[in-house]
Amino acid sequence: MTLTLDKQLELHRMMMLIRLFEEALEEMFSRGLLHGTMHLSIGQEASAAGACLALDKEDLITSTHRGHGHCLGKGADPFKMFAELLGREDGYCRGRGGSMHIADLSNGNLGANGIVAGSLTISVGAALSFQMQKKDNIVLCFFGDGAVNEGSFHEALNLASLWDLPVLFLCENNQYGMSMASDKAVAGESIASRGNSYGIESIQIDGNDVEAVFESVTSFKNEILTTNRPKFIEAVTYRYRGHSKSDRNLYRTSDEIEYWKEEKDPIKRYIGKLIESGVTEAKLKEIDEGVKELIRNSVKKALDSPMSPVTNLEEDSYA
Amino acid sequence: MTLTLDKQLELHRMMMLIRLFEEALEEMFSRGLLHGTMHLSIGQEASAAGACLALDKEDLITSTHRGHGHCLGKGADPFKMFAELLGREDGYCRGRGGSMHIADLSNGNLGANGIVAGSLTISVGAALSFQMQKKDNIVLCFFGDGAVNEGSFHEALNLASLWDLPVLFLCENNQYGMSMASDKAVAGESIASRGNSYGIESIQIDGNDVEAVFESVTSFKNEILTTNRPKFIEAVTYRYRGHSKSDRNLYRTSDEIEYWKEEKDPIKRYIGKLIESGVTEAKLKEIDEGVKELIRNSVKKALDSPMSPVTNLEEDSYA
Amino acid sequence: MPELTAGQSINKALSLILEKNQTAFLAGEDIGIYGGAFGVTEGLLEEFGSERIKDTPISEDVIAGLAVGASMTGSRPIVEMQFSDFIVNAMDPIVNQAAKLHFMYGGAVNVPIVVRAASGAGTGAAAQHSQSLESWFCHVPGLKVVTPSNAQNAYDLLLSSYVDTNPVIFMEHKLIYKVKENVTLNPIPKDSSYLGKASIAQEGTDLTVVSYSNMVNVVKEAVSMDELQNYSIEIVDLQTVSPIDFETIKNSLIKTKKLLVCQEAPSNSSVGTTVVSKVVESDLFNVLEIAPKLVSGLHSPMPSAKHLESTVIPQKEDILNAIQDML
Amino acid sequence: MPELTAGQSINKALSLILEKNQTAFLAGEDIGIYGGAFGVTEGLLEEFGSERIKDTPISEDVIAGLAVGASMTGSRPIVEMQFSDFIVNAMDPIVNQAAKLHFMYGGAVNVPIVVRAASGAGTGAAAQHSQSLESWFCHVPGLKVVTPSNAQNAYDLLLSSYVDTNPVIFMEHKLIYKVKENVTLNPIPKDSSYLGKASIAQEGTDLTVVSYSNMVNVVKEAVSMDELQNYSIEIVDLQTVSPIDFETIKNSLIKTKKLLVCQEAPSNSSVGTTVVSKVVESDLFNVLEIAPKLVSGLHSPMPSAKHLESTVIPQKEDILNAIQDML
Ligand SMILES: Cc1ncc(C[n+]2csc(CCOP(=O)(O)OP(=O)(O)O)c2C)c(N)n1
Ligand SMILES: Cc1ncc(C[n+]2csc(CCOP(=O)(O)OP(=O)(O)O)c2C)c(N)n1
Ligand SMILES: [Mg+2]
Ligand SMILES: [Mg+2]
Repeated sequence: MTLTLDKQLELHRMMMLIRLFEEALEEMFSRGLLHGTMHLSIGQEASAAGACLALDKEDLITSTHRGHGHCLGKGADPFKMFAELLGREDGYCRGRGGSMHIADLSNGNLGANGIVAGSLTISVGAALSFQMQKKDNIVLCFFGDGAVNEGSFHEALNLASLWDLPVLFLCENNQYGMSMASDKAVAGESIASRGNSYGIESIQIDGNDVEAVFESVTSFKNEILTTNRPKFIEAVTYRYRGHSKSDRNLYRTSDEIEYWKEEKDPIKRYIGKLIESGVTEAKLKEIDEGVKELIRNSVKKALDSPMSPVTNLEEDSYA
Repeated sequence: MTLTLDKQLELHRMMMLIRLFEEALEEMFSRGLLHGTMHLSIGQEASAAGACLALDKEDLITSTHRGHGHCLGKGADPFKMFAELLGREDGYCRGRGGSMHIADLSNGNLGANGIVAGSLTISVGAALSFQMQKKDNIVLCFFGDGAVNEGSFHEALNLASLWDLPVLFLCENNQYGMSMASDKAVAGESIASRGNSYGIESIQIDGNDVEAVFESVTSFKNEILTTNRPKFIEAVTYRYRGHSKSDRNLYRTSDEIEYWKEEKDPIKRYIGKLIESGVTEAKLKEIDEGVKELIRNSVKKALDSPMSPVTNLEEDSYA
Repeated sequence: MPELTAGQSINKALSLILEKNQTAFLAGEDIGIYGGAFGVTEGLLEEFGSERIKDTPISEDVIAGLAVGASMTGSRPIVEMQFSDFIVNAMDPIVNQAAKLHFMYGGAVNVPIVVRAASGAGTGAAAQHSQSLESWFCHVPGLKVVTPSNAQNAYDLLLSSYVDTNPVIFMEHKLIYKVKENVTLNPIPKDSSYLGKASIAQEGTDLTVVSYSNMVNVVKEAVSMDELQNYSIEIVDLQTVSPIDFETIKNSLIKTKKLLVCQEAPSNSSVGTTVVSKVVESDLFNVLEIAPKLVSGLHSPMPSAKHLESTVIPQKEDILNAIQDML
Repeated sequence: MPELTAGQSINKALSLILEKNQTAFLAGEDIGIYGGAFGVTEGLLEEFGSERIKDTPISEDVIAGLAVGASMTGSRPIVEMQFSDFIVNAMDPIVNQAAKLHFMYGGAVNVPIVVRAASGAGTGAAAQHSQSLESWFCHVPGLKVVTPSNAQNAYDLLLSSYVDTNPVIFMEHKLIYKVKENVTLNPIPKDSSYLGKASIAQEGTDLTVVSYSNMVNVVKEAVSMDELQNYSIEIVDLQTVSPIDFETIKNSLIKTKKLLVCQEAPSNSSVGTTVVSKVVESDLFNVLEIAPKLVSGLHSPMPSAKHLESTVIPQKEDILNAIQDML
């Protein structure tokens, strides 16, 4: 598969957007502007950007507690995301969801989820709708390596396979579920082999290679639609920050973190590749400046927007 | 492995005991003596008898809703079992448990369980006790093919493998979970391959060959104790009766049932083998008469025993 | 007007829904060829095919979870828990997902699912197959909880539950599967306003008995006993236990000034304590002439033996005694 | 007497239990090197090693289930649910197994397990990480449910929960992890008789406020507000919500004749309705001078934004208003 230059620049821009969005959040957090905690995906941008940009708007995703990247990848407006984290009326959930619970139905994002593996069974149900409606779309279900050990994972994969559902399971294996190294938590050969054991074709890829992610999602999507079988991708990646804001990082070495930052950073690697293939530094700079300005403006607009009014929350609990 | 004649006759006797025990239950049910439903294992006696007789008294089992055979195999007194089903004070649970909930701690039976896959995680916990207590014993966990699709199965096998627990998972694959054919319910290659996917050595055996069951449990028990790894056996078998008393058997053909009864019956086959190897019909008859008398006496004694008195059940709810 | 058990009337309601709504489907264990553990879905596989009547593996978590995902994307799932006791395996999709997503996503999604479950004791099925767990779901904001007591309201309440835009837990007591009555087969209603409305199962002026699910039938039996023939007792059948129709309870109590609540479930943290508590928190505290009473199941797991089981579940004699104490 | 938060006092209790009982062990997610999501198990891995402090995969069902099996075979597990919201994934082992096995097997087994869980709102963690689910477990016969309100009773109640021979759900409100106080480090008690006993957090004669968990602290703040300095208010801290100590409530109400109940959880089918209902079902109905009141969390999922979150949880001003209404 050869990507157009436009697509390549889009992939780069999206990774930059995710990174700068989260760096802006970190700064807001340190300034005491945010209530609660959050889970940053800094270092993991390639899987979100590569996977989401391989989908159509009508394809659906389900996401996780670490979902800012998925949300942006699927086309969310950073202003409305910042507004959500700040408890503003213009936020995606009107201040009711916060960092862990952003949904963006208009762009095909069924929502982030605070329950590990909570969205696995939901993705299966959404895929069932596509099947019943005879739509040519898939559901891409993001989850972490930690989710693989929940009973929900098992029941969801088993059913998706039995019922030939159009779902692409995408495990972002950042090698830790909180403090738990994934090889101490997942018995058997590998996460991808788990997928295979349900009769679901599964592959392991370099989740920090944005084009590899883009290409495997693209080709698996096609295969899902032609063969009517679910598929499984294990994308190996790494998170630089702590699990959440209270993490002291005792379960891994700083050498390990440094190694991933220096040698494997998805953005740095992709810039190298783009420049090698002839993209100018000026071009990239132009993109990056655009992203920076978007983030700056979005933060400002969000901070200026009105707090979510206190409505009758008991009434809001029912549709 | 060559079995002693004594052991062989014991295996035969145990299968007879299980069969006649359940046939007696059927009769009591049709006479309206039993409240509630029950799940009969007629046709599946080999896996219960073969597995339990391969264990020591100090080895533990966990059992299922279809647990009469496991219970007898592990040494339970049929009188106390009949008494339980009849709501008598002498019953194993003093009339509180009934058919689905007999435990017999003195013989190492941690109990039948009405929740499909409910005992999987319990068996893991019991195996953890053995590990912590450095005992040379194993936990044998019985479950059906239907249990394999519950989330609990997944979490239990994963943990048993990760923690090297002394548990032998024994799936009695009678090919249906109620009306659901197991190949429509279990995605992937086979049930045994599911076990393998957790890094647990797994085999499929003829669950109607009582010696095959006995031998694989014996050798897996040894391996568990020497290698400190859990093991998995899928024992293929068949149930002749409906799932429970309300089953109309619409999901399978009577030809299929007849085939198993005629060609694969574990007791019939074993009698053939014993006779071929020189055991006399008279010897077998003597054993069978002994079992019949035991059942007759047990039923009578149970029917004569006092109803469980109505105690303060709220107090009985707490230890 | 056909004579039907509640199992059969629910079957009719399901069939009507499936016929009128192509997006509706059923999923659950043994609901196809087996027709459901209690025969409720008998014949639906033949009528609607396996695309609409979906037999699942024994996997309660994904049964409820797929309903959530399907309902968010234009389908209208009605799923079955074979026994309500197994809903323990589906608590995440029901409680953390279905109940919360509408609110949590700021109103952006609806989760219109119906989770049917066979509930209650009286069949000798013992501790793990006899629970009445409706009270849990009443404690969870975002859910509605419906508890029919007979074939007619089972039919009507199921149609309304389907029409509702919220997740509904629909608890079918097993004993109502066994009683036949004449049922009017109403069309699917335009809205779900029937949910949240109690019905007066019997009018009276001396005492109000509030009950729901099969216990309404036990209350009726108690009230028709000879000992009570000189009294006029009002029976309120809640029908929906979340939300509870306090308006109807209030109107009844203004008349009778005496409150007895009867339920099969144990008392602590239950529908019954909610009714008593809400009543006495209100102006009705001064209207009540005597202390209200709650007759409920013992705080004990369900034993298997018949004579022990009936000790745990309130019997008509227990209700009679309670009423006599209060009159 | 060291100054400790409840997180630290629980840590001390765990350490004492592990030191004195070789059969005791801990299991849960990130309880080892991470020290628990809220730091409660910090240092225990170093002290007792990975045989006793067992980090698990993210698998709540087997965490609770292994506790059941281990407790039936001579071990004494104390397991952690990282947030009480995740207990939804462990309902079968807790509700259908742990709670029932002793009764169901006719007394043949005991299931002495402690399930610790970080509970409650106030940290901006939103709908799926902020629930107060204790009421569910109070509805389940066979379980005990313990809800400490401060570092001292968290310490003592945990030791008693460990000593108890029944399954205990131990709900630790996250906000009590943040407050330091002097704690007496008592030895492990001989029996668990401290469970089921309320404590009088403050004596008074004009009104009884019954509360539990962190809400006791909010009640204390409300009662110490200037507006109430001329009144004498009694605060009953339930400490254990199953079983509930009605003796202490009764003695208090005989004195004050007025009942206010305060809890963070929503009202329907809750501890609060149980307290109100049981009180008015008894002779106390005639003792109460005015209608009892229940101040509880809104019937709404927890929103993330701080100003919305504090609308859902009762604040000291809400309690003040309720008290003023009643005096
Ligand atoms: C059911 C459940 N259990 C536990 C948690 C607490 N928790 C949140 S994220 C997390 C780690 C998840 O690991 P992984 O799935 O690998 O995702 P990552 O954080 O690495 O992106 C844990 C334990 C939860 N949110 N839900
Ligand atoms: C959690 C749960 N779901 C459903 C059931 C109802 N049920 C009881 S046995 C059974 C079939 C079990 O099949 P399998 O495990 O193969 O055992 P078998 O009956 O064939 O021995 C079902 C669906 C249950 N008891 N528990
Ligand atoms: Mg991870
Ligand atoms: Mg089977």
